[in-house]
Amino acid sequence: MTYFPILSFITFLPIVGMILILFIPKSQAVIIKSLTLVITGIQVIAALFILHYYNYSLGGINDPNSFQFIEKFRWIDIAGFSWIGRIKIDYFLGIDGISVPLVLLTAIVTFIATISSWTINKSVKGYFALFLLLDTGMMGVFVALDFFLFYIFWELMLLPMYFLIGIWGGPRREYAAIKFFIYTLFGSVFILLVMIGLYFSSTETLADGTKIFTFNMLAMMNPHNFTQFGILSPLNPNNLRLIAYIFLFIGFAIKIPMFPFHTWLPDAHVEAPTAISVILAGVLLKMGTYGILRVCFPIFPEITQQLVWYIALFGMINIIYGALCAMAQKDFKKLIAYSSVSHMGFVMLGMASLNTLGISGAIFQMFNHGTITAMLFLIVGVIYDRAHTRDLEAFGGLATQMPVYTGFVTLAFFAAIGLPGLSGFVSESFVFLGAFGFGLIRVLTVVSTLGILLGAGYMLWTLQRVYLGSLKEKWTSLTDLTFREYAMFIPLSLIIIFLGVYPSAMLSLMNTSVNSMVKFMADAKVMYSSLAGF
Amino acid sequence: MNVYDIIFYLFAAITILSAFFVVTTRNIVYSAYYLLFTFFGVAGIYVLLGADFIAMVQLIVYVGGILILLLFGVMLTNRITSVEIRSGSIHVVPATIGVALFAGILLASMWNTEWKSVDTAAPAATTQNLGFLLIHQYTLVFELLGILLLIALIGAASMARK
Amino acid sequence: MNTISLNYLVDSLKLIKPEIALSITLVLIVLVDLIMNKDKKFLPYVFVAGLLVTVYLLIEQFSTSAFAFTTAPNLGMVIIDPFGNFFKLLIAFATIIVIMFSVLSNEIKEGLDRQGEYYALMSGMILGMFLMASSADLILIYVSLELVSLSSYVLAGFNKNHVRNSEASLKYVIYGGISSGIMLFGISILYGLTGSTNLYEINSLIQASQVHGLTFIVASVLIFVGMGFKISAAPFHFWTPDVYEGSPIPITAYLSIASKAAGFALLIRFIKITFIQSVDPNGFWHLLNVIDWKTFFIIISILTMTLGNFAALWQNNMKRLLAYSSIAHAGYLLLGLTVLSNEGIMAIIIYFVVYGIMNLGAFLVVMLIANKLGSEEIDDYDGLGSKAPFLSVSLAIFLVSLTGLPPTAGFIGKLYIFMALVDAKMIAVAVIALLNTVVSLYYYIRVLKHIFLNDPQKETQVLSTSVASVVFLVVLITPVLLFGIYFTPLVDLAKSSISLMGF
Amino acid sequence: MIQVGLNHFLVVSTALFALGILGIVTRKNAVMVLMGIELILNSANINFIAFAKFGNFGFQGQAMALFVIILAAAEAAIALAIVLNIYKTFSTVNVDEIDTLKD
Amino acid sequence: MTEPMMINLALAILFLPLLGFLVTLLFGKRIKSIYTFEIAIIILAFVGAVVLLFTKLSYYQNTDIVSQVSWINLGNVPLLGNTTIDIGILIDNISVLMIFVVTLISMLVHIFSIVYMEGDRLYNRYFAYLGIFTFSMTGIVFTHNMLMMYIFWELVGLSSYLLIGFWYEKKSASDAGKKAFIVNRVGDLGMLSGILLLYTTYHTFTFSQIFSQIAAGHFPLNSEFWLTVTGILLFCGAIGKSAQFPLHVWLPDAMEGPTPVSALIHAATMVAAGVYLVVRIFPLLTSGALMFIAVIGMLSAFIPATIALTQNDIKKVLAYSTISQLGYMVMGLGVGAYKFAFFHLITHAFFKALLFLGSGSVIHAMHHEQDITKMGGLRKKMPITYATFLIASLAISGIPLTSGFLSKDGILQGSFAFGSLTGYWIFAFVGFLVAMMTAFYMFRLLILTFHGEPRDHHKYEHAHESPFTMAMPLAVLAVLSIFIWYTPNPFNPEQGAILSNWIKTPQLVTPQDSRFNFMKSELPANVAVQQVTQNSEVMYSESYTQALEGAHIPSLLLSLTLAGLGILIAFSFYQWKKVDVDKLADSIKPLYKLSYNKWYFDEIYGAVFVGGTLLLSRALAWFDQYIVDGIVNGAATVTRAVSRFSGKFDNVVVDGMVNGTAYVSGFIGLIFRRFQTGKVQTYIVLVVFSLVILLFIFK
Repeated sequence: MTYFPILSFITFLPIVGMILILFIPKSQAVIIKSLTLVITGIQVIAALFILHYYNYSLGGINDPNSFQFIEKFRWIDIAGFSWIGRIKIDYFLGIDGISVPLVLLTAIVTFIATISSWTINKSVKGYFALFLLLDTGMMGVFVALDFFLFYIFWELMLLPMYFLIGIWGGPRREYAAIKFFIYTLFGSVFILLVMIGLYFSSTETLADGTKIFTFNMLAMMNPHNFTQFGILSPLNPNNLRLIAYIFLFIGFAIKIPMFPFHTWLPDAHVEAPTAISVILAGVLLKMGTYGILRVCFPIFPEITQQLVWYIALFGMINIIYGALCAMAQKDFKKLIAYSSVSHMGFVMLGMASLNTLGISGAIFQMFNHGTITAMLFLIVGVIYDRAHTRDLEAFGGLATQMPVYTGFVTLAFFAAIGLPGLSGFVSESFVFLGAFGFGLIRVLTVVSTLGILLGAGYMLWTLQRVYLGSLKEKWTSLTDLTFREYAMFIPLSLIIIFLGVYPSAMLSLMNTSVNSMVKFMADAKVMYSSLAGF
Repeated sequence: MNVYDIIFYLFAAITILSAFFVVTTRNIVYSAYYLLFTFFGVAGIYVLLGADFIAMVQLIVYVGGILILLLFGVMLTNRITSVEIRSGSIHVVPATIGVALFAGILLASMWNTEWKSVDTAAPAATTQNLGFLLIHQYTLVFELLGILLLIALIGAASMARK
Repeated sequence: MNTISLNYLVDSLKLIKPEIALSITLVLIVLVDLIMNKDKKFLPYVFVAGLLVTVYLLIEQFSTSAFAFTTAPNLGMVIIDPFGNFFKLLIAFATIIVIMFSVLSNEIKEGLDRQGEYYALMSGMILGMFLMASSADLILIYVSLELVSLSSYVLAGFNKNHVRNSEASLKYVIYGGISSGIMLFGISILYGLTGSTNLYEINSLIQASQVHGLTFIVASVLIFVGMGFKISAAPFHFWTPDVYEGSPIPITAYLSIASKAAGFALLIRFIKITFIQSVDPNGFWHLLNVIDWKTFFIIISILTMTLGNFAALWQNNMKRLLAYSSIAHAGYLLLGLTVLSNEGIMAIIIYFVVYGIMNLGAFLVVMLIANKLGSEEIDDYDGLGSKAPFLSVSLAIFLVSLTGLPPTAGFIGKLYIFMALVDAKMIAVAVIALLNTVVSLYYYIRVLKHIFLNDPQKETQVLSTSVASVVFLVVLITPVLLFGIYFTPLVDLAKSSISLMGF
Repeated sequence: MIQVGLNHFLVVSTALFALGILGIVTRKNAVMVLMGIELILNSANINFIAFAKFGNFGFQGQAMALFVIILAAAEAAIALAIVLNIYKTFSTVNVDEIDTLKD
Repeated sequence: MTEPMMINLALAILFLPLLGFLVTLLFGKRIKSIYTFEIAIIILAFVGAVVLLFTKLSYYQNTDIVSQVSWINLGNVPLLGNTTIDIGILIDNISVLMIFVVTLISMLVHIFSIVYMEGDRLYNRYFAYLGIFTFSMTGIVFTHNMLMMYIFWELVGLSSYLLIGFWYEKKSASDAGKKAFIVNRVGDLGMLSGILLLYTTYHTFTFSQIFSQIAAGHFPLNSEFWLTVTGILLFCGAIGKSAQFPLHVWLPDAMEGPTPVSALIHAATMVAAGVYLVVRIFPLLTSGALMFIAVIGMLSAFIPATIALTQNDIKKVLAYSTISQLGYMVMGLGVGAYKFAFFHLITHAFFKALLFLGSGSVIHAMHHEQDITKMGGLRKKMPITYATFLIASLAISGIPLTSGFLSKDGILQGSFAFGSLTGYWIFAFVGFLVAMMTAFYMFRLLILTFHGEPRDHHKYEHAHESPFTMAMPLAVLAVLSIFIWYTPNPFNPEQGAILSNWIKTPQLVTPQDSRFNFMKSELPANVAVQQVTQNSEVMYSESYTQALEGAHIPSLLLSLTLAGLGILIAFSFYQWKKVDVDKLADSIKPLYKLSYNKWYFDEIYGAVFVGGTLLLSRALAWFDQYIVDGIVNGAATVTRAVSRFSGKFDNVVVDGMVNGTAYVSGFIGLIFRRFQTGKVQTYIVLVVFSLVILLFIFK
């Protein structure tokens, strides 16, 4: 089957853009910005193409044949004598129902963030070059099916992010940037270790029947592909799968960010420029949960089942803890940052349920959180651009001065607290329905529902402090939204409303995959317990 | 206790005692002279071990070359006008402890080792045999030493010249 | 009475053509220096030409495996094998690059009248390194080590009027003198135990008879001191920061790569040939049960990398920082040896190529910056990102590669090391090493922070970069990025280089 | 007293070795530090020759000693040149005072 | 009219207000008179509702019309097979009656607001909000499943938030909006948990499917206990929305909203949603759940009634009275008087809306004066308002010939019967007590406002009768508060079609042994299952029917007496001034203060829940900033101690090294640095020592 390699296109297009930008003279800021906008715009179109040609009936997960838009060829192929040094790495891209929403999300959020970046005036060239590099890294993570490739993309986005926060950020940007960098690197070295361990434990059968070690994630999901004595092989009675799982999980959890690894997030968010906060919250955090879904769950199904309670527990802690912390914040952006912690807790809770509703809810929540939080950060950005402060206490009554803006704010806030008719509601409900359906974590789920109460608490309180009440004298000069800001808010609002009313549009994308995943996890229980008898 | 033994102890005593003074004497010139005795003692030991050629080389190179070099070093780096050319010591306590421990381990291990010991008379033609080794088995080393000396020459000249 | 066979010499000389070429180069340099009294700018090109010939000869005999200067079947002073040839090639290339460095360096230009000595010493040093990489006899090992050391003592203090240059060379010579003395003492004990100085012979002797444990261990450890000094492995690393900081930058770069490479080649050869019992089909070595080398190297390597990384956190001088970083990298490299397998050797070789390129690159940028700024202090790098964007970005790439982040070659180097470790099931060691990587990120990124994130303290003026240095940098950056995403040639090279003579 | 044998020579060499290290470590004057290095080299030479003699290993040991002596000369030359240079730049040869390069 | 047509009509009624909302909101800025569109829409919706009501009750009296569509398709779910989440609408007698009430009052409020809100800056926005409210409320009414119920439940919460906080510049208004939303969410949490229990058990949200599965003996977590819990949890939603004790605190505050809004949502419709929810889930309520509901209803009837006795704000009095009346309804449901409770819902909607609109009229006339102690004598100035207000007051007091008498008496009768059957007389007792209090405070309000002499002459002078658009709704509602619409016999509601034919107690689906004795079905279980979906009359057991009939006369007499007594006392206190009220208040000061300060609920909640949460959140934020970050960052305190020894450390800390591993790393690095003295001989000592150590390790 030959067709246009759309996944490579969508992934590497930004790199092409980056190279082009490097050749544009520094002074041509507008050209650089427009070029970035065009590139990200094409990405959105490409994502819509993917959506259009996506076959809803194919499941993916562990079945290579039901992935779509597959691009696979040998990337690194080093023959060895004996087995030493033999290494085969595939350039293996493909998407299923779990990645499609995130590809879409990445394209959209990046596009919006580009519009938001229009205000950047300092080293424009560097900013947009790094921005596009970041884009490639994020997109790559969601389409890579080879662990090695996945890891490369995973790490690829660290450095641009560091600079984007560190150079274009707020007053304490250096601290925030390095904190982000060190935390995430700390997480990713564990991922690297487990990746290597898995490589030496799993094999792939070549066309000629020989078995070789593999980085292919799909091959790792089949327990029959494991070697007899690999340290991470379930066949090996002394395997280290539990420890590896925890390592891997921590690696991903730092990105989510999961309590107690979340402390980088408020700093990074607060210091990052608006567009980067949008990307951080909108896409980057999803990489953690995506990683857990794509890697931890199907490769270690039996461990997942053992640890599901803890995952849910941490999900619950995230929800409650994040919400309570958000409530105490005086900095608008920090509040939103903590609300992200809380919302990502829902994703974890949903994943832990291991049933269709929960996992669909989790993925859907990933998408929704991406759009909603992007919007929230843009909202903070708008106010910060005008007032140059984010102190919640400093404002009041902006609704009078900026009615349209306040309208969008209200929409975003209510979406964030899960109001029906807006997308957040469906995903949160699904998470609860799914998690509650799993007896083991039922109590945790009930406690987690407190999160929606607290969420309403801090969001409405913020709404009141900033937008309602009487207008303060010094803010009478603030102006309402500009055309550019409309261009950011309207698409996001439409998505939020559309998915709230017609969630099937997104849910049907992932249904088949989620169901195969649930089925796979359930079957794996039997399969792995039979393996233990080896 | 035969003559051989007595001579050994004599040379050993000269070597070690003078080496001890080299290390401990405060006056630098004195310690250079004690070094002379050490080299001399070592040469004696070489002779006792049947290495007459090496003993000669020791005397010529060490005493005639290196020691003079060192003395020049002492002279050039100190104001000759000052009568007392003294140099202090540092780290005496930790160094002594460390070195003692180290030497203790060395001695203990060496003492307890069953060395290959074959009692044979020293062959007469040491020089010829050495010469053969130098141009046969050790040709490369020999040549290399030539290059090394050249490098040392260049290096020393480069360093020392104005 | 033995008879001298001329064939013995002729056969041997055929095998050491690269070394001969080097010796001729040395002589040529001295001659050219003498003849061209005034204009000495040809000297480096003479040297490079000689090196190119050497490289050609090396490539020609790359896959040859043979003994030279044999006295008995399967014994020999010098071994020509792909492993040694690889390191020689690496050293030769590093030398060529360092010569280019020297041409660009302000520090070296200062001592213009002593250029001849500079290159002569360098060629002596490279000859010593070549022999270090290929000798199988303790005598030759010692002599070649001394050859390298003596040249490098002088080179470290090349700008003799600079306080820190001369201090560096004094420290180096004292430290080096005692290290080689200790090593020599160890060699003498080993000689006493076995009656031979040839590694192969020693190996067969140990295999044949029981050798006394403790003395043997003492001898091995004492010998290791000399090698540990060369590769700056803790706790024999103390000279490294001081000497690296004090020396002219090209020499620092040279010491950190070529000298270290030679040291590693020697160490690996020494360990493998002397102590090997057998190699199993999976490439794991079964060493003679004399000393627990595995534990020994684990301790040394973890100590080395931890110390290097943690001490580097505090450095404000770029050269010193890179010195500590090179200590840390020695630790990573030693990890490959702890595995005691062919795979580990392969990892070391891969790492060395990568490390060589990125470290040279980093030093080159530091040097170019020092040429312009006259400073190596990290604080003076503030705002360099806008003043000298190309240099800054280049340095960023090299430092990221040194950290080991994909998609740079540094990642591939680390990947192979960790793969070797995981394959040998040394997970705990791997974890420690990985955590070390995280620590290392901090100080590398701190440099980038100063360059890009801090605003310049002084007024901004754009620093120009000469075309030569740009070309040169591009030459170094290209493999760093290329090997990061396509490392097949790298691994192929390493694979063809892991075979040591005899095993 | 027992018959003088290999061990006696080894004791001498070890003592010399230890004293050499002691000298290197404790003496302030750089020239004296060099003297310590020479002591170490001498001790190793005694070992070589003694082992060769008692183990009947042939002349390798002596050849080794010969090389070492030559090396010692070269090393001493270079080291002294460096010391002289130090004296020029620092006006002192006390090793413990030469510590501008440090953390 | 065919069934599909009715469904379409229902959909039209549902979505028209949404259209109105969108159009009014989006064009509100541009087109000044866009509000007329919204009004037209609501009139259209009302007409539709009338048609629907008429059709349903005339032609499909015993048929439920259901239409559903799959909203979300979950695909082939493992273990469950193809799964969909359905939403749909259900048209039965209850819903059409309810929709009639909702659209009617909504329409009247729209009309009333035209003048009342005139001149407001956000005039159009106000009508838009009314539109979204009507939409949400209609959704609740029409839903045939729990999910949609929850969705519209929350949307109602949103619209009430928007409407209460409509004058958002006023801090008290936006506070009240926030409070309403959050307090409602507390109840919703319980409801959500109940829904979770239901869905995980039955994998459907649809009422009828849930009921039939329960009837088939399938319970949440396989236990009847959890069925009870489910019922109580779902009821929690009603506690919030219907402002039942202990979540009633938001409703009085919600009076910050414009008065017509209070009439619409805080009297007639939204707060009734809670009762409507209980009506919908009534079949699955076990005796335990019913008992719980009855107790909550009783408390909610009693406590606010006591508070209403002393309030001076005209709207606050009405607010507390609303809670109290809703408590009646809930209690009625709890004691099994299903029909009467729903009936009271309808009648109360009319007269309470009337009261609010009347008070709005008064407030409008008095230039936004709400304190009744400053009014008086308005009877003459505002005759229409007075007359309608009087009718409503009589209705709420349960005086014969009014609708309130019919429905309230029914509830009292039901609780009386309940008492006689189960021995729990407390409900009946409180019911009667509250009836008296109601009469008292309503007439206190009426007298202080309309009778006597004006207390604020300035305002009085300017007072005037309201224009037609305000008076008309009052009149319409007043007319609807007369008995005649409901029953021909002013003393027996059951003779009217509404109770005898339209509202029918549904068949319970709970297992026999978890019902009150009198509710136990005398039909075989399998028959009961079949009857679940049919709209046939079920009257529990024979004994209940008898008890109810027996209770009719006593409760009627008692309630009449008590109501009359209440009115009498009110007149003697305030009209005739026979008793010095202030003195009386003084003599029972603690009680008076308790009542006047609303039993201190706000203060207690403020201190315990709001304060507690804020305290916890601040503590956690502190914890997060200092402890969690601190732990991960390494021992910060250790570092600070170290920094004293090394001045440089501080520099580096300032330099941005306040970082994770860096603390500990830096410390280790510091130790390592100690060795690097720059003195070569020191290095060699160290080498010697390390050699010794190495040799010791490997010997």
